[in-house]
Amino acid sequence: MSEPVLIGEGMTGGYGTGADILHDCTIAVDAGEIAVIVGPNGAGKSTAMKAVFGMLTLRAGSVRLNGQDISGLSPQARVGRGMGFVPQTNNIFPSMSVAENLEMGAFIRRDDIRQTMEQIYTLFPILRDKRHQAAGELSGGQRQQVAVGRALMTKPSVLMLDEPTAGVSPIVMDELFDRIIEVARTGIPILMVEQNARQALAIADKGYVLVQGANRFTDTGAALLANPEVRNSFLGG
Amino acid sequence: MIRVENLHKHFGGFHAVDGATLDIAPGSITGLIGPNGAGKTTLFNVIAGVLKPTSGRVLMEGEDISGLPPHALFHRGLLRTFQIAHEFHSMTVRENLMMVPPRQAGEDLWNAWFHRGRVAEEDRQIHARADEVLEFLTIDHIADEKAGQISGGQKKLLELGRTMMTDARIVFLDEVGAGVNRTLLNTIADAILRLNRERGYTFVVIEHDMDFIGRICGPVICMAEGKVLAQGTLEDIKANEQVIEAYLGTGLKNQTNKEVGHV
Amino acid sequence: MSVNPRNILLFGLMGMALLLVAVLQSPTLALTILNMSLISAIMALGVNMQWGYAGLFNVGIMGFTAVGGLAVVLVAQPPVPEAWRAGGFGTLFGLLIGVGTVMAAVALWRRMAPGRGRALALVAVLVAGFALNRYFFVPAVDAIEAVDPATTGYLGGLGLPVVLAWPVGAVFAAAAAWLVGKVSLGLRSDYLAIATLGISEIIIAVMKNESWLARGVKNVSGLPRPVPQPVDMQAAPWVQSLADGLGWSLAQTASIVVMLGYAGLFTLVLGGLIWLAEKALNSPWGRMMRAIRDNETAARAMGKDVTRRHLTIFVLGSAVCGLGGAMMVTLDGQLNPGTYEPLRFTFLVWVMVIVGGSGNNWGAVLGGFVVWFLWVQVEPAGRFVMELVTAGMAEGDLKTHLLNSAAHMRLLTMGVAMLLVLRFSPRGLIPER
Amino acid sequence: QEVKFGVILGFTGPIESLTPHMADSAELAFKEISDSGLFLDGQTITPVRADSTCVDSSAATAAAERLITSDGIVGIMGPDCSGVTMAVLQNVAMANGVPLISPSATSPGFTTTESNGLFFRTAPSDARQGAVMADVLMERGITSVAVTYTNNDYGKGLSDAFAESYAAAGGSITINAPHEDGKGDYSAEVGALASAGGDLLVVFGYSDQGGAGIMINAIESGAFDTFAMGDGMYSDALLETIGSDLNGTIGTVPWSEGEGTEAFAAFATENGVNAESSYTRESYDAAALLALAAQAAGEATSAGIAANILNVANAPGEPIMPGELAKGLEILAAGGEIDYVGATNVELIGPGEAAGTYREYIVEDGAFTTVSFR
Amino acid sequence: MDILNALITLANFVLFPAITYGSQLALGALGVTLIYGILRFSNFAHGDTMAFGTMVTILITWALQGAGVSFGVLPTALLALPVGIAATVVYLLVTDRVVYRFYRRQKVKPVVLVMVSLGVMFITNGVVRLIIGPGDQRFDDGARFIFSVSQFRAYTGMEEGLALRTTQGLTVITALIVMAALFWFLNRTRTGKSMRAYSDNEDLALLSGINPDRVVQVTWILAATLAAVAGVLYGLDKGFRPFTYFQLLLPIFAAAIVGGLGSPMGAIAGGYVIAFAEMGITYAWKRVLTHLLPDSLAPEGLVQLMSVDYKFAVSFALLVVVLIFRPTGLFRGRSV
Ligand SMILES: Nc1ncnc2c1ncn2[C@@H]1O[C@H](COP(=O)(O)OP(=O)(O)OP(=O)(O)O)[C@@H](O)[C@H]1O
Ligand SMILES: Nc1ncnc2c1ncn2[C@@H]1O[C@H](COP(=O)(O)OP(=O)(O)OP(=O)(O)O)[C@@H](O)[C@H]1O
Ligand SMILES: [Mg+2]
Ligand SMILES: [Mg+2]
Repeated sequence: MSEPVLIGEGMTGGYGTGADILHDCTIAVDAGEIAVIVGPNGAGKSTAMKAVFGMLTLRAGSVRLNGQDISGLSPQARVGRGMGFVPQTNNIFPSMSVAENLEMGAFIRRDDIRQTMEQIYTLFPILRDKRHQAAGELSGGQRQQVAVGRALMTKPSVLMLDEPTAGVSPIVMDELFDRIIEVARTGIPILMVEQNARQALAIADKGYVLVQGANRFTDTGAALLANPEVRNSFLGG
Repeated sequence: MIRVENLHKHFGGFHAVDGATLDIAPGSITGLIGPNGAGKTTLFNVIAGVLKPTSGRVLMEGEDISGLPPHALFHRGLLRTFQIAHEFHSMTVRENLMMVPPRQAGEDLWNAWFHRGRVAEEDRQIHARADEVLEFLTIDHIADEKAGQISGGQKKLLELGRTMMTDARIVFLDEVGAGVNRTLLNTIADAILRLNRERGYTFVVIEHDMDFIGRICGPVICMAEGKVLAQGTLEDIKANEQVIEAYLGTGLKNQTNKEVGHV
Repeated sequence: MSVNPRNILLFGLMGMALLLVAVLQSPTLALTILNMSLISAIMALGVNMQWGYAGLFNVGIMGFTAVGGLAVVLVAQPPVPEAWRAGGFGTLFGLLIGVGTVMAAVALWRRMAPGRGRALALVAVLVAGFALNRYFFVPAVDAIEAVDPATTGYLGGLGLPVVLAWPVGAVFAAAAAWLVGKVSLGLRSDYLAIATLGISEIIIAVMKNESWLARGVKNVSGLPRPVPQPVDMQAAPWVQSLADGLGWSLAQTASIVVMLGYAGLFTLVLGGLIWLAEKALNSPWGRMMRAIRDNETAARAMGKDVTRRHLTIFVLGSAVCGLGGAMMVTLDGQLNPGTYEPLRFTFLVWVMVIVGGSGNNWGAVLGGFVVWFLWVQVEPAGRFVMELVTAGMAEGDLKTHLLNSAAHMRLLTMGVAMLLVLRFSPRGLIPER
Repeated sequence: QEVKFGVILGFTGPIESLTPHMADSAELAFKEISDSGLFLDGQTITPVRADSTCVDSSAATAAAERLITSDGIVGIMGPDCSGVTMAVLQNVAMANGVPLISPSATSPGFTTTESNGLFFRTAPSDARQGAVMADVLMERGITSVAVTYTNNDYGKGLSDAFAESYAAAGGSITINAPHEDGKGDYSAEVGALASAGGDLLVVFGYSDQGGAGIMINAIESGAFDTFAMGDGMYSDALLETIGSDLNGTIGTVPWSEGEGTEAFAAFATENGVNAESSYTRESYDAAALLALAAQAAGEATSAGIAANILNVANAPGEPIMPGELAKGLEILAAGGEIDYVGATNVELIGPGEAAGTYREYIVEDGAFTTVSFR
Repeated sequence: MDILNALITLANFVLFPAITYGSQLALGALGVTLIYGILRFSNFAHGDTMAFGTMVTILITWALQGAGVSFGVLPTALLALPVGIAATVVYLLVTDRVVYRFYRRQKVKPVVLVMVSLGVMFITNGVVRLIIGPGDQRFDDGARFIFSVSQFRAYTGMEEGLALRTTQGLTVITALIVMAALFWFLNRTRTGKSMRAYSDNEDLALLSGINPDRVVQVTWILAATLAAVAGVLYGLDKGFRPFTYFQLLLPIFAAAIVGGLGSPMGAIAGGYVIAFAEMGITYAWKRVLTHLLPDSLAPEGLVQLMSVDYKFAVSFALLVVVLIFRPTGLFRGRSV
């Protein structure tokens, strides 16, 4: 089997000089695939995402993109390689306007961004109304939309989302998932952490259950959904 | 319990809350739903005294409480959590909880200096209570971590934990569920129900997870564009065309809900 | 302080440094440094209360120390009866009118409905009050200042024991802080900073220019002392026999005895303050203050009256600074408004707090010692460095120029020392837990 | 063998631009004495500098303590600013019995300060200069002036003294406004002064501090074109910066009728020391006095120096000019008497007070021209 | 009644000086506000940075003058300015590399950076004095006046005079150009926007592909340019002495804060507010009123709101009042 497009393999590490949070954790996603990470709070899901994005130093393991080892690259170099990331918290530029937030998403792009911007506005109509407002003044769910919009603006070749649907209303969540499926269809690998796990696993090609920094279950989304143990312990029944 | 009368809150020219009128019955668990930007959090902020209303008033048990500062409302038993977690980042998780109980003798300098026995005794009790709460929320293992360094979901739990440290009368929960593991959320739902039943807390809950709303809420209020759009039981609301159009949609979420069903 | 080997080591090292000064330079120098270090530690403690506990960015320390110093003159100097006769009544009356006007204005502002009427009434009250005040105040002040301007020209003090001035200094500073706090505590971070800085400049401007109060820029010197002067000590038989016994010179013995006297007094005060501060910080009160510092909005929502607590801690911290200011003026034996400069009295104290470790009382104390030690000892150190640098150079203009500029090595060395300390412990020498 | 003297001046801080020249002048005197080989049977003098900071009494105290108890100096030339001078005197010098001669503490307050005979100064008290300036103005028929003074004890004391004498003589002061040194912008002060008006502007400040700033600004904005200046303003640098606009300016400066000052200027220039900066003359004299007093005592001890300062400074005896210190040493060694005249016509009235004559000058063709001595 | 003379008096003693001084403060405050806005700390070394830039410019000016180069009616220092700017840029970049970067990586609290900048201030302080000494340096040459009081009087035949110094004119013009350029840069260019993004959320900027090192560099370069320009203009106008530059820090900060920290617009407004407050509130209106009122009503006293003793006190009091009504400054600055 050929190697997945993006893989964080055997990742072990923690914040600064603190204790290890990830223990030999492996996460991978292939072209056109949606991979969803679920798990209890504090399991290390966000940490795993950050590790893949180079925001903490690994004590063991490696991250590879298209077969190339990128473990040593800085986050912005990874952005340069086409990786896009929406962090869980602090994911907007609060004092810049919504439009500027989106522009910043397209910072590394040199082509015309207006069309992408239009697409974002169509996806999240509320953002069009608010485009001149400072993002810090938005409601929780609106901020989340800005955050996802910013990442989409990059036109990434790999998209990583940390709880993109936290706090967004059901209708927007549906749209968002639809859009994510659409993006994945174009061949882009998508790695996503979700607590709205049942909905997320329903669209996932691959699911990871992370517990205490280690892989507990790995399977297709549907299989995990069907697994009663997973459902009871991690998906709320 | 709480009555909101024709409340307006404007930011510049924007009407975030635009003439909302609603009643929260004592002893109820009321769900507050509505699209992003409907004005739910703003409404909470006005009720909790963080923002001053542009016009209109808020009554608590018949008394006008509009414009009272947050700490005064707290002492009347009105508690709230924040949608974007507001932890005390340089304090440990346990300390985050221990600072909550009101009128601690040790918060008076005089006592801290000259009645240390009494203060220590009281602090022991608060410590024990904090540990109970932590255990309940399944975060007792991080009790001594700095709150700034815990995971996003853990912060939300801490946010909820604070309301459990004191005897509240009415608690406003702003999306406690967002980012919280669903299994744990069920436990939280049980806790809310228990607090409601055993201690008579009134709850107002903002949430986008319909399972959660369905599980605990009696009356549900749906806001949109700063106004109350619909009101009733969850079933009524779910059937409301306007609500479906503005908020629920007909997509994946509702399908999976049906597929998976209630537990 | 958690009795932590590292902290004990740090204090031990500091003690060693002072001991080295005593051996290599002179014991009296070591004691001079020690005494000012004790006072610096007190000031740092005061600032630490405001910043470390509550996150209040007070950059008006200078003003509060100066007010504390003013108390020494007003309490301990003998009164000047001629001046009182010349204009004592007019001055007091004028001041009363001033206070009355402000109170009337505030009351008016509160009572009347907003609108043009209120504004007009306010202006009228202020203008009338100002005119009345000038009418009584100016001639009285002129009369006072005319009384032997070279040596007095002011009202003098109450002639009470000087140690009494310390608590009074604290009270003065507390009163000033209360006013300042009422006005400016609504401001955040650097805005509060510049407001306090501005107010402290105003305080200094008043002290410089109102010479009826404490002679203004003409300074008051020869203030009473809590401990006899070394010169007088030299006459005491027991000091003489002590000197004989130790084999030291009489002057040195007397100086050391006197300095130890000050050191004792200061240590007593500092010890008491630390005890209070430690007990406060490690109590639920301290926890509440830290919560307020971390997140005001959440603290409010958790029922804490942030405004009131801020005011309390601001007043307390400033009072401690005022106490330190009064002690310093006592040690100097003079009040000299011209010396109050932000760099020395505000920023240096801040450096002490940050280098020591904000939020930690022992850190602030250690910071006071370390930074004051540096402040005094960088001068010879700077010269030494410069001599070292130029040692290998050929005689010439450059060498002379450098040697002549050696004085400027003082601040340079200070900067380097500060950066080094912060480099190795960015959170301070004894960080908050 | 070497004898150490302290040179404590504010090398950093508000008057840091004056102090290097002052220190140079003092060290010039020390060097002159050392080089003569006549000092106490061939002993040499090592000056030790320390920073008074001008404003930080505690730092100055520590510095003086260090010089006295660690470096072992026997006398201090300095400090400069009155506040630190008082602190050093009362907290360190008196405790150790070390005499100090300040070149620049001109506050009248020092006249009456109890110092156990340890405090001297070579700059006369401001009280007298104020009276002299009032006379000069009245004699020229100038009856209405605006006054600005540097806001410290020197400026305030001088302007108080001047105001008193001037009013007594029938003159009127339109405005008496302080200015702060060390700032760059004096437009506000000049605006107020200009508005108040007056026949001329009296400036009691420092020639390379606010005083100069005020004058330049006043000239350029046309607020005033004639000035009267106190001693702090006398300097060639001012002539150079302001140029011909300074013509017609009158002023007073402590000066001896005789060649003392010129002698110093020549001697200093020859040795590469700036003689024209404020208080350089006083500094030279202070240093010379310390050394001469040691010579007179026959030993380099603090007590000996303190006891002999008045002796060498005042008549009777052979007058000693700048550059003639060797001669003074010789006479003293031989048991003779000297009357040190120095650069400023030194005449000490007692501890704490200097007399001295003032020179009234007027600026003509870009040079200070003597009018009379008072 | 003589409105024209009254106006000219006012212009000569209040308006012209205040506008000049205000421009100088504004340039200084822009540097402070920029560093605050983007690197998020109050840089106490800014005054001494200005001194550094000016010092280099002066040294070059002297060299040019020595070589007989001049710039006609304009001061030679303008020719030397680019070198001064370059040297300041290098100095700040080196400081950043050696000092600030470490603390930035450690993510220390802003107040620690403030203290670090105090350390840098001490060092710069020493370096400048070691090189050029603490004394006064005047380095303006060329024509001193665009028109002087006597020229003005001769030309207009008015009683009151008005002077406009070359340096005043230069200051205002340069300040305008620099401000416009800065605005264009920050609001219109990609780099400018990325700087604002970085200041808003450093981590996220990283995730958007913004190179933080570059942002920091550009910030220091801008700050250095502003500092050198402000310092040289101030020095040309009022003479250079290291200590006065250090003292300038206070009004510069006051300006930046009154305007609202982090807001360039605010820094400019703040500069003028502080300057006009210092000039205006202690101004004695006697002379102006004498022109305006009939002789019988001519004022006896000085008609002064406050005596000049309280010049600084007054401007600070004004500052406090402004902050009470607008807690984050006139232009809604930010706060860390
Ligand atoms: N400080 C502010 N300034 C301007 N507009 C604001 C401000 N705060 C909120 N708003 C606007 O008010 C509206 C209501 O916001 P609010 O936070 O109350 O929404 P919400 O119902 O809680 O939404 P969500 O479900 O996304 O949390 C939003 O459109 C938001 O943009
Ligand atoms: N900045 C940090 N510094 C130190 N420890 C951290 C930091 N952030 C998180 N942690 C710790 O790492 C562990 C894993 O955190 P992480 O954020 O990866 O959890 P998560 O799985 O994303 O949880 P959630 O669903 O609640 O977001 C937690 O126990 C937390 O305490
Ligand atoms: Mg997470
Ligand atoms: Mg909300």
